[in-house]
Amino acid sequence: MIPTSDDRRAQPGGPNRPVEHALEELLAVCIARLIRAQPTGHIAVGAASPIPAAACWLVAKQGAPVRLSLLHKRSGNPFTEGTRELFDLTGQGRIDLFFLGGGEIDGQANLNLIGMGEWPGTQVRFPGSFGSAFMYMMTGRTILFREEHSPRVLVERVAHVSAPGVSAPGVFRRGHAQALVTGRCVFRFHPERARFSLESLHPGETVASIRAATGFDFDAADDVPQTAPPSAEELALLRGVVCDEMLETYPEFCARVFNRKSAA
Amino acid sequence: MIPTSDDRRAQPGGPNRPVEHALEELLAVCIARLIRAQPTGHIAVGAASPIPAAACWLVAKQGAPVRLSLLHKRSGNPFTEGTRELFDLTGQGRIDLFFLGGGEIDGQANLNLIGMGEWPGTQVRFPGSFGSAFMYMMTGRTILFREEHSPRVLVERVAHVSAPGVSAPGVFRRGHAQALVTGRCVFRFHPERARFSLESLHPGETVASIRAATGFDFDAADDVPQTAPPSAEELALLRGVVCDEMLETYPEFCARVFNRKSAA
Amino acid sequence: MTLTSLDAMAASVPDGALLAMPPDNSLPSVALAKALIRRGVRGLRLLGVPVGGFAAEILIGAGCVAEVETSAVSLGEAGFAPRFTAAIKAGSIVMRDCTCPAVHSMLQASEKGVPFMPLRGLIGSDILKHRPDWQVIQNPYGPPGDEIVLLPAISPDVAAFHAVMADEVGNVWLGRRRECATLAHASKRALVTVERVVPGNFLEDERLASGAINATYVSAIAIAERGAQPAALLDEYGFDAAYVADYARMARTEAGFQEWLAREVFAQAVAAE
Amino acid sequence: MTLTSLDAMAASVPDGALLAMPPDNSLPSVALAKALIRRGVRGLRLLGVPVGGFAAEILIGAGCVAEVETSAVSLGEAGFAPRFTAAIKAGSIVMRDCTCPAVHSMLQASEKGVPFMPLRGLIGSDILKHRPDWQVIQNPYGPPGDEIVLLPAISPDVAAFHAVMADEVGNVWLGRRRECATLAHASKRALVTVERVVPGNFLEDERLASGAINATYVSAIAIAERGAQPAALLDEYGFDAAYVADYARMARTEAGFQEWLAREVFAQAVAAE
Repeated sequence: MIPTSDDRRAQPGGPNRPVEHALEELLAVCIARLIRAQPTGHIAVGAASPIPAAACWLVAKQGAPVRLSLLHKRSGNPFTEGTRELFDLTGQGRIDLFFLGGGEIDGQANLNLIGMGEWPGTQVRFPGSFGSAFMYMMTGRTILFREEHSPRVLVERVAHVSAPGVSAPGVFRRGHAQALVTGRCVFRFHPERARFSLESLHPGETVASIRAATGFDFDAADDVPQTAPPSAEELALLRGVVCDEMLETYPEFCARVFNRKSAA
Repeated sequence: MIPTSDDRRAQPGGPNRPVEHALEELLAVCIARLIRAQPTGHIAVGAASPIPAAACWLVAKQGAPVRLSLLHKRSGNPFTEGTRELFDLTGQGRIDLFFLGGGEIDGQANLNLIGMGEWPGTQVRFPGSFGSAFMYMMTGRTILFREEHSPRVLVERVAHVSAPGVSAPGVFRRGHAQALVTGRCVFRFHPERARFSLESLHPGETVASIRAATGFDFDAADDVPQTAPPSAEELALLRGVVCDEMLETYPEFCARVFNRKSAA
Repeated sequence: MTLTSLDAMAASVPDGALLAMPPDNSLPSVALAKALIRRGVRGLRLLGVPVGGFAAEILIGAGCVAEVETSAVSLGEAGFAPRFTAAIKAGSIVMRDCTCPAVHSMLQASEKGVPFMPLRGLIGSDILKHRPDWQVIQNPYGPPGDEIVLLPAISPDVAAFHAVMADEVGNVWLGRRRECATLAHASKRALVTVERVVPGNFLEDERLASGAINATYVSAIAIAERGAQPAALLDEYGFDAAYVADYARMARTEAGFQEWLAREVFAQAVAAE
Repeated sequence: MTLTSLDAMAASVPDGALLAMPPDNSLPSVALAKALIRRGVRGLRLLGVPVGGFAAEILIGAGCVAEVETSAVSLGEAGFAPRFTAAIKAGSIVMRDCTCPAVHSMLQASEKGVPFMPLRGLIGSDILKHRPDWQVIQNPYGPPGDEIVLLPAISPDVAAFHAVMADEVGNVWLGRRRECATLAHASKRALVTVERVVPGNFLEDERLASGAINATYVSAIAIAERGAQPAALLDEYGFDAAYVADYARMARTEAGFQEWLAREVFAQAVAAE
C-alpha cells in the first residue's frame, strides 16, 4: 500500500519509525541521503518539484558545504546573466547534481518529457523537455524523481526519448542517473549495464509489489532493505529551517506538508 | 607643402578658404563629408584617433540622425555587456561605419597593424591588430585614416596583412574601405578593382607630390580637385559643440587643436 | 525615444511574424500578447525563450499561432498549458521541440553574427531526430567519434518583452534578466512594454547600466502598467497565482477559454477605451 | 567568502599559469600584477582580454612572462608599450596574435562548455595564417565556398581583475564590465581584488544583481584600494594619465624600467610593510 493524497501522514511504527511523517518528508530524506552519499559541491534545482528542493535544503542545513542554485527563486535569484546562465554553468562542469523527472521513465533511465502517440505527442502531450536533453548529459550526476510509481510512468521503453539514460561510446557525457526515487522505492542506476537495481523499499512495499507496479525489469537482491525513516532530527530540520527557506517559492507545499503544527 | 606640427594653423587664402583652420579641422571635415555621402545610421569609433571622433560629432551636430558608439567613453559608455558588445553589434550588421588606420596601408587597402620584419614584428612591432581582422570585414564600410602620408606608411604591399582590403569570392564580407584620408589627400577605394583613386588634394599638394609621397600606385583623373576647406559653420561647430563633447575623452587634443580661442 | 501605444505596437506585428517571447519567470509582455489577440493577428511563429508561458498559451488558444518552437509550454505551478495541449492534439499548430540551451545558443549565434553555434548534449535524444535543420559534425577539436550538434542562428522578426522602465533616450532597464538583452540583440525588431518612463539616461548611471538594454536595439516602447501580470516583475510585483489558476480551470475547455478571453482580453480593451 | 591578502593571492598563482587579464579600460588588477612581480612569478602565459594594457606591460618588463596571447599590447594614449615591444624584438616572449572578438569567443566557448566557437572575418588575414590551432571549415549552413573560422575554447588557469566591491557572501560587483564575468565563468580560478567589502548580498538587490558576479565563480578576494590604478574604475576614480606617461618615458630603456620597478613596485611593498 502506498500513501495516497488522502492518507499522507504515515502512522508511527516500530523502532525505525519513531516519528509520524508525511511521504514527502520520507522522500526528501531519501534524496538528501543520496546527495550526501557522494561529494557534492553545487546543486541546481528547477521548479519541477519542491521535494528535491527540500532535500537540498536539508543537506545544507545539516552543515554540508553545498551551494544551491534555485532556478526559480525570485528574490536573490542566483543568475545574473538570465536563464542561460544555468546551462552555461552546467556546460562549464560546475554543476555536480541536478534533478529530473519524466512523464515516462524507462528501464535504461531514458526520460520522456515530450508525450505519447506520434511525435510531438498527439495522444498525450507533456509540457516539453525543458533543458533535459542537455542537463542529463552535462551534470556530474542526476537524481531522478517521480512520486507516481506505476506501470504507466515506469515503462519498459519510453515512447520518445527526451534525454537518453546512457550514451554510445565516444559521446561526450559527464554523468548519468545516480538513482530513481519514487513514492514506492529507491532504485540505483548502473550506467555500465544501463539497468536499475532496487535499493530500498518504502514502508508497505515488497519486491513483488514493486515488480507489479513497474513496467521495466530491474535487478533485486534477495534481501532488499526497507528505506530508513526520517530521524527526529531530520524531521525537525525539515519542518523548521528548511520550511523557512522554502516558504517564498513553495507556499502551498509548505502549508500542505509541513503544516507547521509539527514545528510548533 | 603640408602643415607640420609646428605650423598647423594654415593661413587664410582665396574664396574657398575663408577661415584660418588647423589641418586636424580640415581632416575632420573631410571625414564628415565622407560620412554624409552615404546613408549612415550607426557609427562606432575607437580611441585610435580623435579626428574621426570629431568628424562623427560634427555630422551629428549638423543634425544627421546618426547614432555614435564611442568605445572608450568612460561615462555613459554605450556597451552594457562589456567590450565584446561592439563586436557582437558589428556581427549583427548594425554598424554601418567604422574607422581603421594602420602602421602600413597598401594599394589594395590591406592593413598592417602587426609590425615589420619577421612575424610577429621582430624589426618593428606595432601594438597589434585589435579587432581589425573582424571589423574591416563585418562593418558596412570603413573609412581609413592615417595622418602621416609617406612611402613608409603607404606601401605597395604591407609586410603583414592584419586585415585584408578585399576578399576572395565566396568569403563572407559586408563592406570595404570607402576612402583613405591622410594629411595630404583623400583617396577613394574601389573594391571591385582593389585600387585607390585620388579624390582630392589638401592645400599645397599636387598629383605629383602625392605620387612622390605614396608607395603604391593609384588612379588619378586629369583634374583632381582641391579638398574643399571647412566652412565657417563647420568650424564653429567643431570649436564649439563638438569640442564640448570631446573634452572628457580627448582633453589634450581639444586643447591643442580647438584651443577654444576660436570659439570665444 | 520611440514611445508608442500598446495597440500601435500590436498593429506593427505582421501576420506570420516569427515572434520571440520569454516565459513567466523572465518578463513576458502579457499586455502585448493580449493586444495581439485583440488585433486578431494570425499565423504567428512563436519562439519561447527558452520555453513558453502564459502569453504563449493564450496566443495559441486565441488561434493566433501557426508554429511554436520552444523547449516546453507550461503554466508552471498551475500545470499543463491546456490550449497548447489541445492544439498539439488537434494538430492545429506545428511544434518544433528544442532544448532550453539550444534556444539560447541559436539566439547567441545571431547576437554574434555567426551562422551557427555548437552545443553539447542532445545526441541520443529524439529531439535531435526531429530537427533535420540541426546538423551533427565531428568535433574538429576532439578525438575521432566525438560528435557535436551545430545549431543554426535564429533571428526573430520581433522580440517582445516587458521591462521595468525606459529612460528618456529609449534605453530600457530589466536588471538581471539578461536573456531579454540577448533576445533584443538577436532580433530584427524589439518591442518593449514598460511600467514607466523616467528622466535621464541609464547608461550614465553605473548602478543601472549593467541591467539596461541600449536603445539601439529597441524598436518601440509602450507603457503598459503591470504589463507582465500575471507574471512577476522583479521586485515590482509578484506572480498572480490565483489569476493563472483561474485561467487554467476555465481553459480546460474551448468554451471556457472563449469565456475567459471575452472577460479578460476583449472586455478589458472596451473598458480601457 | 574567501578573503585573502594581496600577497597570498599572488602566491597562489603558480609559475607558468595561463593568466587572463582585461586591459586598462576594463578593470585590470594592477595591484595584483605588481604583487606578482614582487613574488617573482615566472613563465606566465598571459591572455589579454581582448588586449593587454599597463598590467601586461609591466609583467612582461619584469620578466614574469613567457607567452602572450592577445590582440594588442598598448598603453592607450601613452602609445606603444615599450617593454612589450622590446621583448618582441628580443624574441624573449612568444607572441600569439589574435583579433579582439576571437578572444571573447574563445572564452565564451569555455563559458558555454563547447569545444569551439565560429567567428566571421579573419579569412585573408595573416593572423589566421599564424594560428595553426585555428581551423577553417566550410560553413555547413552556408553556400559552397563559404568558409568560416572555428576557434578552440580557452580556459585560463587564473582570471584576475579588479572589481568595485565584494559583498559578505563573496559576490563581486563591477557593473557593465561584463567581459570580466565571462572571463570568470571561463576560467578555472578567478582572483578578484576590490576596493572594499560591504555588508549584504548583491543578488538580493535588483539594482546591483545585474552588475554582480556570483561567488560561485570567485576563488579568492583581496582588498586593494585603488587597485586598478593607473587604470580607471567606473565612477570611482579616473585614468591617471600622468602616471602612465611617466612610466612610458622611463620604460624606454631597460635601466629606466628597472628604476621605475624599484620605485613603484618594490619600494611600495617595503613602505606597506
